[in-house]
Amino acid sequence: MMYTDRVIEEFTNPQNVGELTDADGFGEVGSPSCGDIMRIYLKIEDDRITDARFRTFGCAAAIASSSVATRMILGMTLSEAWSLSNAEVLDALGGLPEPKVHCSLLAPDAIRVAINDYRVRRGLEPWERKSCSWGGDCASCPKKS
Amino acid sequence: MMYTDRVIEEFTNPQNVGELTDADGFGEVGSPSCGDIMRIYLKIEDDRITDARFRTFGCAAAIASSSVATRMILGMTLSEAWSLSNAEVLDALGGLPEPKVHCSLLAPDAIRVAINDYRVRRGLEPWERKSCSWGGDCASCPKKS
Amino acid sequence: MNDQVERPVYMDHAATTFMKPEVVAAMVPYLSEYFGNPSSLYRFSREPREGIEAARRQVAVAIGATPQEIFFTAGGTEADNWAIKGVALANRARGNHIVTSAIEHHAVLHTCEWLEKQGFSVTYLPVDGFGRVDPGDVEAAITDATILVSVMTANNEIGTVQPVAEIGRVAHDHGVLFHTDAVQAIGAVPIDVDVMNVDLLSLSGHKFYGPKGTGALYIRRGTRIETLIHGGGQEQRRRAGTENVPGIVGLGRAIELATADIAGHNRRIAAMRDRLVRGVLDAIPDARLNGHPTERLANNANFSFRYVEGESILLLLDGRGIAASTGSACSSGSLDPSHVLLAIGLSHEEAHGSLRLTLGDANTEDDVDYILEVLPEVIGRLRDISPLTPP
Amino acid sequence: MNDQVERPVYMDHAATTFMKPEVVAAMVPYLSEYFGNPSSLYRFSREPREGIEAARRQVAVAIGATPQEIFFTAGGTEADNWAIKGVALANRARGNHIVTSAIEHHAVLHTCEWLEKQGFSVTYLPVDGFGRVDPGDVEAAITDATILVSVMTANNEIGTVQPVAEIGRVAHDHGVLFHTDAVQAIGAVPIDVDVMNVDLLSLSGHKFYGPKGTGALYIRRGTRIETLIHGGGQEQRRRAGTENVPGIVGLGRAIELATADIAGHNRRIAAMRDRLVRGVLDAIPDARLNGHPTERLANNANFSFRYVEGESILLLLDGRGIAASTGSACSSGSLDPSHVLLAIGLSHEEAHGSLRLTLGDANTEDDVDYILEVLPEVIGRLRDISPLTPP
Ligand SMILES: Cc1ncc(COP(=O)(O)O)c(C=O)c1O
Ligand SMILES: Cc1ncc(COP(=O)(O)O)c(C=O)c1O
Ligand code: FES
Ligand code: FES
Repeated sequence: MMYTDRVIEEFTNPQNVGELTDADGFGEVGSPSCGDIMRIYLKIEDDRITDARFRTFGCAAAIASSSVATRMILGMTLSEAWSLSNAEVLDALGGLPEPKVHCSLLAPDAIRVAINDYRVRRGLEPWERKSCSWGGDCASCPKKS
Repeated sequence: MMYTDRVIEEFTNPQNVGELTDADGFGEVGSPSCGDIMRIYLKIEDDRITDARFRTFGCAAAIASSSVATRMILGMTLSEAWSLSNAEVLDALGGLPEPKVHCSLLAPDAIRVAINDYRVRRGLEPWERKSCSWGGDCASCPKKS
Repeated sequence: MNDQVERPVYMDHAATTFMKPEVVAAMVPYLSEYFGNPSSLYRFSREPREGIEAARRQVAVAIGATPQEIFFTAGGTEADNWAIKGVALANRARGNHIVTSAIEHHAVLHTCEWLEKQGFSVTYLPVDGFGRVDPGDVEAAITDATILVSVMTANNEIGTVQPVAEIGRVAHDHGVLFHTDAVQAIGAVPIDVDVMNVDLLSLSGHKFYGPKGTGALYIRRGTRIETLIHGGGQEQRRRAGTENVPGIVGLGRAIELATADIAGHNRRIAAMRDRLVRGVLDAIPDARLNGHPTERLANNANFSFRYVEGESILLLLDGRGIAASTGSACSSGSLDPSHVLLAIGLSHEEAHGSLRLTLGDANTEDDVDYILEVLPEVIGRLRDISPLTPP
Repeated sequence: MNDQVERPVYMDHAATTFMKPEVVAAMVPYLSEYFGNPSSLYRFSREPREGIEAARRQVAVAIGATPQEIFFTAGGTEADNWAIKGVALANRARGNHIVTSAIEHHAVLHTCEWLEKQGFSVTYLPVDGFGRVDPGDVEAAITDATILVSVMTANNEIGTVQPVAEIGRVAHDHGVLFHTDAVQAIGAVPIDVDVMNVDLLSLSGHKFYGPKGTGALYIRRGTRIETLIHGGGQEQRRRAGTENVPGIVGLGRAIELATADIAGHNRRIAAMRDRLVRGVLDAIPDARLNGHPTERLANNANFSFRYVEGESILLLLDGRGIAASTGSACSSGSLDPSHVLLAIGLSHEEAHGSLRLTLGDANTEDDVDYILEVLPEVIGRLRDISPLTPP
């Protein structure tokens, strides 16, 4: 099991670490499979993400994907950010070793939780989450295996 | 499994190979366990062995013990030669590897057959053989294992 | 973190060791001129055969056995598999129960699990908070059906040394065979199979500055055990396969060197380890030392740092040239952290944040200084990223 | 025999080979600087891991497989044990019958015998006078309960090459897995696991100028097989134990070299071998060549000399510097001569008087000359001692 140089680089110099005290959306997800936790803070203006910060407890893959995902959603509309996929995060990292793929699910998941938090705060219906927060319902969920 | 230098020396330069056309006693034994065969020819004067020759089909241990045994019995009385033991042959060779010990039984065995051949030719009772010719009756017989 | 010039510091000797130059030197002739098959009759076989038999004597001397009781294997794992499966299958008629501990190496645990599928029943004894097996628990676990007790001499993760002699006595009192995985103990704990009441003992060359892919199983004369690897007549017809001659020769030389002065070696290593432990616990808050305070391998330091995860620690240390290990699940891609750390009562989070530093013969006080400089920074950085760190 | 100065001639390459200098050179860095445990995360692990993966690709290329289908073992014996026990135990629910041949290596035969004790049933197919298995016999032996066919690619004693592709096709026609022991075939017979319809293939490093104690098992993707050595997660979690990194690297380089020009190698070796065979049969009466006249390994010459016994031949040859092998029981201390020679119909006496000469890369025409000079003398001397020699 070995990380690409891009993962190591992203992990060693993660971007957007921290909190936003005046966040418009906040999300926290945890991986029941390994105990990792990610918190994300979003600043949203005119339906666009203008700032994002995270804190992650987890392995290099979890930290690197948190960092890369928060960078990717900057400037995106909420619906664009909502549909950020695991595959795109993986791509941006140049791939992850097979047993680490599930770690990269943490970030898109947390982003969706934060977007719905924003929507609920605004009195909007939360969007329906297709992928689960490790509830064990997805085909690829590591909780099952 | 390795031979001592004495075995190799004795095997490489065996003494008393051949036949005696005017033998007074002749013995042939075969090892049913591995197909080895030894023939021995004795010249006997005044109850003493004055000459001995052998031919052996078999491994280095069989040939070396044939050679050393024929040398040992030269000058012995028949009853001395009769009681030549496997242990004495082994001693003279400086020992044999465990799986080769049975090979050294061939020579004392053949000597006893030849002595009895001599006795019978003289009209004497054959002496009773204590050790078998690989009949499978002895405690240490390899045929059993 | 400032971009200091890296200093390579290897502190993962429990994972594997480099080979000592004397060991490599002993092996070299067997890589070229002494290439013969040791089982043949001709002179090309003589040196290989003699090399193997000399190594067998070296191993025997090191553990207080006779050479005829030493059987070479391809490593500690094969030795563990052979000991446990071999005894289980050979003694099936007498019983189907095995007693082991919850903190054994996977080579023992997964072998036991396999035997469970074959109809054996296994008791995995708990350990106390320091990782010790209680001989009284062993005694309580033994039933009429028990055929084997297997408890390691020293643990590979937390370094805890077990009361092996007492456990062996308990086993023998009940007429049960006793196996110990001494893979981590060779060179660190004086071994005498008689004093320790051991019937079978596993060891592995690459844990004491010998070659990888070499090991041995000690089998007390008269022990009923089946063959694991069937084929040719090597190793007294009990372990088939053309012998790894250079490897065996290297293992022999390595065990001789490793056991020449265990006390002196331990003194030197433990002094460095103790300074490391004190330094780390002084510099880093919310940190603990895992394992036994005194009954532990001289070279082992195992910490838990709260709020951070072990694989991240390893990678940041690696970025600074330091090689270490962790019991975090994240490092193995499995879902659970180290079974050893959980067995001594750590929470998942504490187990995730564990770091093992195991010293070796080439480490120096400068290495300790360097780690004491780098580690607090690394933990600090990860705690900055972590959502769990208290403000 | 006159006391000529001895000339060392090694002609027992089927027993083991020397290591090529390129192989040793490839291994050397892994004996010292690249010592890290390949399973760890830090940079000390990078070269070891990459060394192993490069070797895996080299093996895969050599036999027409993918790297993910190659699993390193501690030798040909372990590979045979794993293939046969692993398939048997994993497919027990589907059947308990195995088909193999009477001339397999003991690593296969003794493994099958062990499985018989565990309730499996094994058919040992006979061979013809040249040592060939008839694919029709394989077909006839397959029943509804058959789960595995195991027939070697080429025999180690008489060199006979089997119709492996047809046997594999027969097995597959009946939905049965096919294993082949290719230990003697690597570098001598072009191998393609797809063309040969092979699901599992064993090989061993020290038979093709690589290191002893190394081997590999090819397992076709999707093959149901149990693990033999349980423990850590190495080799895709299917073969536990810290990897023998230098050995694996050496095996990779060796198989690359050995398969670079099989045809050219065979041409050169067979020319010497053929001159040796002709010379021996011309010079020595009552001698025969065992094995197949054409379908045989290029380096193999196996003779029977009547009236004499093989171990004595070996020792006299050894006295003159020549290393060879025999199928005589006397050489192994067992009671029966080679099961292979008996299976091709030799009498006990003929089998006892057998001599195997197997050529290798360092042999020269001078070596052949020297053997042609010495061997007739040796046989003559022993025939002088033998009571069976006709006057
Ligand atoms: C045909 C065959 N199979 C298996 C083996 C066993 O290989 P290893 O000695 O590497 O265990 C050998 C050689 O000893 C062999 O010739
Ligand atoms: C306690 C213990 N047992 C067994 C093993 C397995 O040894 P090897 O890697 O030589 O197969 C190890 C190390 O990996 C170990 O630390
Ligand atoms: S997120 Fe759990 S292993 Fe990385
Ligand atoms: S007499 Fe048969 S093995 Fe020697």
